[in-house]
Amino acid sequence: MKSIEEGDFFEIAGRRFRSRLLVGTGKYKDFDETARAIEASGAEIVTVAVRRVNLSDPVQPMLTDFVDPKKYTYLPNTAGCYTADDAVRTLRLAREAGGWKLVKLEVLGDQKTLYPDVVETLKASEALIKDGFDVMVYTSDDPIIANALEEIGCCAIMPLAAPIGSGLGIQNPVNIRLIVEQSNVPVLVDAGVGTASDASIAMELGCDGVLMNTAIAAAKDPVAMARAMRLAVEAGRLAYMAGRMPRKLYADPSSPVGGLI
Amino acid sequence: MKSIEEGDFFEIAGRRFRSRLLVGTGKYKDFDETARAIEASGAEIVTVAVRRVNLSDPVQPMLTDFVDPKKYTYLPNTAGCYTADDAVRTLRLAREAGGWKLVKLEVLGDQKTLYPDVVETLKASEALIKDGFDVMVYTSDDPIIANALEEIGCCAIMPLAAPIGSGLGIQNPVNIRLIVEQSNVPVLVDAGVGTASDASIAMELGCDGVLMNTAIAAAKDPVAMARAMRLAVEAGRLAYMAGRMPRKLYADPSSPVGGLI
Amino acid sequence: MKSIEEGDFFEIAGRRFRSRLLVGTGKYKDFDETARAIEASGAEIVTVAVRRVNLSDPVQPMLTDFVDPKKYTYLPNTAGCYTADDAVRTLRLAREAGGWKLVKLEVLGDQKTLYPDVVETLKASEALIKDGFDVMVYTSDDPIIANALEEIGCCAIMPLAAPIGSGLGIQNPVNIRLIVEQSNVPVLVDAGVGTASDASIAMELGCDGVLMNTAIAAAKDPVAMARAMRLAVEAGRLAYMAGRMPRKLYADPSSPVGGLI
Amino acid sequence: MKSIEEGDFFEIAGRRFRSRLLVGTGKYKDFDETARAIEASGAEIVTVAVRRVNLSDPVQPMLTDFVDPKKYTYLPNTAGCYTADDAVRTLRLAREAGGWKLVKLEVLGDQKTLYPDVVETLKASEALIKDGFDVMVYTSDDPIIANALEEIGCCAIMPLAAPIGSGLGIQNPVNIRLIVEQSNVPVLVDAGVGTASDASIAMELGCDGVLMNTAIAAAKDPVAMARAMRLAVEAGRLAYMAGRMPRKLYADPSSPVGGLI
Amino acid sequence: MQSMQVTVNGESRVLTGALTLEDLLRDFGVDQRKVAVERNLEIVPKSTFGTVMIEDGDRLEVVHFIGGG
Amino acid sequence: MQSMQVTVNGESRVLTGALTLEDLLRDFGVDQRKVAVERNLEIVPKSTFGTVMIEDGDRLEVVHFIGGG
Amino acid sequence: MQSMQVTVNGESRVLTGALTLEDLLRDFGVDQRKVAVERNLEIVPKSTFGTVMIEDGDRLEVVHFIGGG
Amino acid sequence: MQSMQVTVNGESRVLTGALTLEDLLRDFGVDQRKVAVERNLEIVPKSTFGTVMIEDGDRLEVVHFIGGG
Repeated sequence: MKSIEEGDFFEIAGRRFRSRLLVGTGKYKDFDETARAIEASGAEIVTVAVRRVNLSDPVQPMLTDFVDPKKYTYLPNTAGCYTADDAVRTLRLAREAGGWKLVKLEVLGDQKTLYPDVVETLKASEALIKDGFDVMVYTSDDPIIANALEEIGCCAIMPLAAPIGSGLGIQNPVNIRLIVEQSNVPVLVDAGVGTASDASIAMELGCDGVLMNTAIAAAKDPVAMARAMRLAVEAGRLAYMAGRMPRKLYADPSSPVGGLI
Repeated sequence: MKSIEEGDFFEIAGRRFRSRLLVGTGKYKDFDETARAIEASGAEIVTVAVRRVNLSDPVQPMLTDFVDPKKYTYLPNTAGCYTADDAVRTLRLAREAGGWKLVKLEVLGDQKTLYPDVVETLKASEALIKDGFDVMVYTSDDPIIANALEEIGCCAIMPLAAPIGSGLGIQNPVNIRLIVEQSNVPVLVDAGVGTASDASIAMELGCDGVLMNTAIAAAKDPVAMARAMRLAVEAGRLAYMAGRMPRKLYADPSSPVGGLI
Repeated sequence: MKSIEEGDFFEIAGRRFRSRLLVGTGKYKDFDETARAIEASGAEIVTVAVRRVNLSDPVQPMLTDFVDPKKYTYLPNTAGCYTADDAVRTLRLAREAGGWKLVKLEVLGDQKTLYPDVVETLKASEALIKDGFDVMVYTSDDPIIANALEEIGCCAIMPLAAPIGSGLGIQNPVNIRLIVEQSNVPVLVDAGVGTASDASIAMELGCDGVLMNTAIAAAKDPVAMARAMRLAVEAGRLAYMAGRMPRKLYADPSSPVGGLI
Repeated sequence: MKSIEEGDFFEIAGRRFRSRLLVGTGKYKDFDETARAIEASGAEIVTVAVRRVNLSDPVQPMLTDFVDPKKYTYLPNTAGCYTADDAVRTLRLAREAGGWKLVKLEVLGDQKTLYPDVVETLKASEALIKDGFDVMVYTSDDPIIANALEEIGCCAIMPLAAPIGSGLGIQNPVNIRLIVEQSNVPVLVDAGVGTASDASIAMELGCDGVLMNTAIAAAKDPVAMARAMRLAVEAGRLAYMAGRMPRKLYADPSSPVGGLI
Repeated sequence: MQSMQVTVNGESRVLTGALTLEDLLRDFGVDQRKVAVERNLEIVPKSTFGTVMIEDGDRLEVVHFIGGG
Repeated sequence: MQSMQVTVNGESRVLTGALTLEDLLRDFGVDQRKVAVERNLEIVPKSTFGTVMIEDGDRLEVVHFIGGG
Repeated sequence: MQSMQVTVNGESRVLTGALTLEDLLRDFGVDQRKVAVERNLEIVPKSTFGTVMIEDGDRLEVVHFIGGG
Repeated sequence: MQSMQVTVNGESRVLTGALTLEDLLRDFGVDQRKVAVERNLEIVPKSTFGTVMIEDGDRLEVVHFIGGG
């Protein structure tokens, strides 16, 4: 079985990636902490938001000065967009600014839950894919919607574990497994992971990767948590590939019974 | 915060160990697989059983030929002992055979559950400690018993996550946390871990380490699972030291709301 | 606080119901068992399917001979419909056959998961409500979709606990609570309840009722399970209204400490 | 299958009881609320504490004036006792005061967890049984200890669900089921139940009954919660006797597929 | 007397002579109070069972309630 | 009439004159049917309340049932 | 020299003289390599920053990447 | 030369002639460095393998380490 060293990678829209941990660049104390945490996470793909330049202070330090787009694959997101149109506009700007077409689509339903609006998400996916984007789509853990998004042409399905920034971990392992089993494109759990074991559980369910932001940024020591998450994703992947032991209701001795004095 | 590289270690009976994963040497297909899995696990301490030499075939290959006692700290166990006396006899033999006094005491209550008999365990602990042993004691997740074992002088408390060989993971996180909080000696979860995330959860509860055998040996690919467990224990430890984010019932946006087009 | 005896009821489309347990009439051994189980459940609303009459044997016993539509409110469902059009056709026939306009809409996505197709469900809801139906809609536990269905005019939102016939109980309590908190129409958990405690948990989350079929029909003794479910729904409702005690990490003595000898 | 009406009872020390809910009489606002809650719970057995009479105000209202010992079986407990001797002294006084020999033995280990001290509990059980008491023993969820207590002659084994007053519900269903399967005397979950579904879960695991105090007394409306618990215990018992449906990973349609238009 | 070819519940049948939907149902032994009928994708109100004439090529669905989740 | 020094429920008290346990309880206004008494770590059977004489230095515990978990 | 009234990032501004988008960005001190511009809901290709003339009433959005989840 | 009857690892064996524990182990082909021996419930220090004489009726346990959880 190929392991990380021997090139266990996964492919999104024709591009190969070694790290199955994707990290957001929001919520950090400052850009310096952002850079150190991203570095420690071993992530190759980082999500970024698209926002207006602050014209009154245009030369304030910028994310790109700390997290080099040549070293990391920037994955522009549509956080804050509540309609398909907003999402498409935002990503077109992002494509022009960054020059890439691999994007993260997230069209949210409401402020309190930040739950995806799957109807608008379907619409936006269609529009973006027609417009040549490679769409990694943030969605609910609804297997029917996940399937529809794949059929529209999304290059990765990213069901939530729990609401964004809630840190509650995977609430519905049954649905995540259904989505993994039915999908022919990478499935990444995005949003709701709170600690290392949550990330491992996602990988043990067969996910191809995990995307997170708050769990690292909001830890007391983000850099340490970034390293923890890196190891956790690799651990979960390896455990999944290794094929875990069966669960048994009763015990099973680990030492031979024979030969006792 | 010190991390693995910078020497995050833990101490048992005055000896320092870097790896917080302790692995059993039972249930593998053969000695070769045992050696490769132990090697991949990064474990420094391995548990071994004490059994009669097979006199009809005394020169059959032996564990020590594959898992070098000079490289790994052998931790003789008392698996298969159901009384304090048996346990003490066995460990005296082990001490004579191996020359060390660091041992794993496990006095079991019955065949089906392999649950520890805490009364006999208390008795055996007392006898062994009087006899100069450093006792790492396998026990239930009863915080009163755990405390009593510590007061008797055990050098490490090893509550079970779930029955030996059940692979059910930590059944009672509340009790494990109570034991961790009250103990001044290392606390290691022993028995019942089934996959990587179980190991991380144990470390995220504040345990100093995890001891397992079946989860690695009974995986379809034990060597890969051994590496998964190595990473999982480190990931859980780091996540614990990093201080996880708070759990929230509602969402919390990871991208700034301001500056939206 | 009003309790069952003092008339704790809930309202669907202007009609009051005392029992918060709604039961399906499928999967029973025979019509006799169906009748006895429904009777034991105390349900006032029963779901029924709409199927072609078997013309080669038109006078075989019929559900209506055993479960009297005058005693129970028949709630025709659209089980087996995979598009909005099929659902609307089926319910128009049902309305003509039964003369009522209170219906259960379920438009499924696929055979394996029987997960609702929320897009088709939204479409069908709109068409049915325009056509004067009172729509109790089976949906996923997506709070955005649940909200959209309420805004379209559905008279009750019925999120699934877990896939139909899986008996896995509520997989995502977080989402069920979000839906309960945001809804101004009754919220009933439908599908996936497996045993009494599952039903109580649904009510303890604030649901107005529970709809189930397999959990009763597939029990070894359906009539006993029907009575268990009746009690469980009432128990959960009462516990919810009573306001449960706070969860505490440490203990709190139930007997006064003072006055000890 | 016999149900409550047709005489489903359980036997403790030769005496038959219909209600499987046993309730504590501590923590209520006042005696009046205690009486109403006990009455609503349908309990036949109530636990009481043994304390010094307040000689400066000997005629203050007494529990017995509100909860009539002729109507309810008083079960004196040894709450607050930390040694076997204290427990025996207390229960001898109780026997003299009440004239009964059915008692609840609880010997606690420490203030913070109120976890039972199983070693002292074993000792006290032996002494009490020799002295003619019928001992219902509060213990941990350790199946070996539970078995030992049964062999000593305890007439009922009462493992905790979670720490007293924590309201956390059953933390270790695996162990509770092991204890139920091995025991030939009634097994009652005692301590840690927080809401109705917790009580049902205990009964669904095969327990003969549930003993609680805080979950009722600390609810916002104790009388309503008492009724909820009564129904929940009956519901759980019935569900257990009815034989729940099997859990399935995938869906299983509740309506026949055939005969679709 | 011409014969008519109709489809009832997915099965094609040959009918002879003019007959109302009510006649058809009676011939099939179906209790018209407990069924609903769709004729060429149109619901046939129960009140008109006696007046609606079956025509060649009609596609009829005769349904009733059965047990369902 | 000598006075006696006894401890009742942990509090030391001075009593005068010979009195039975029953007298003592009555003086305290305690309903003897609802209590149990331990005297110098020995249970005093209710039937003997009337005959047991309080002696100097006695350690008495007078208990009853109160609400408990 | 007429003055123009445009909206840039939601704020209305008065500009004087003819200027290209490149001039405007330079005036604002913005590094044009790190931004993208939308003019009246149309994306302005970076290659044309130097040739696109700002016109009265233009609605401009000048965006860049910041940290986000 | 008298013969001795001993039990080794639970099996009774007949041995002839005087022999030390070291001899016995060598006869069995056992590598004495990797084993521990208990004689009549007493641990035999490795250093004394060469001097301890096997006696009639001895109960010997010869153990070593094997894989275990």
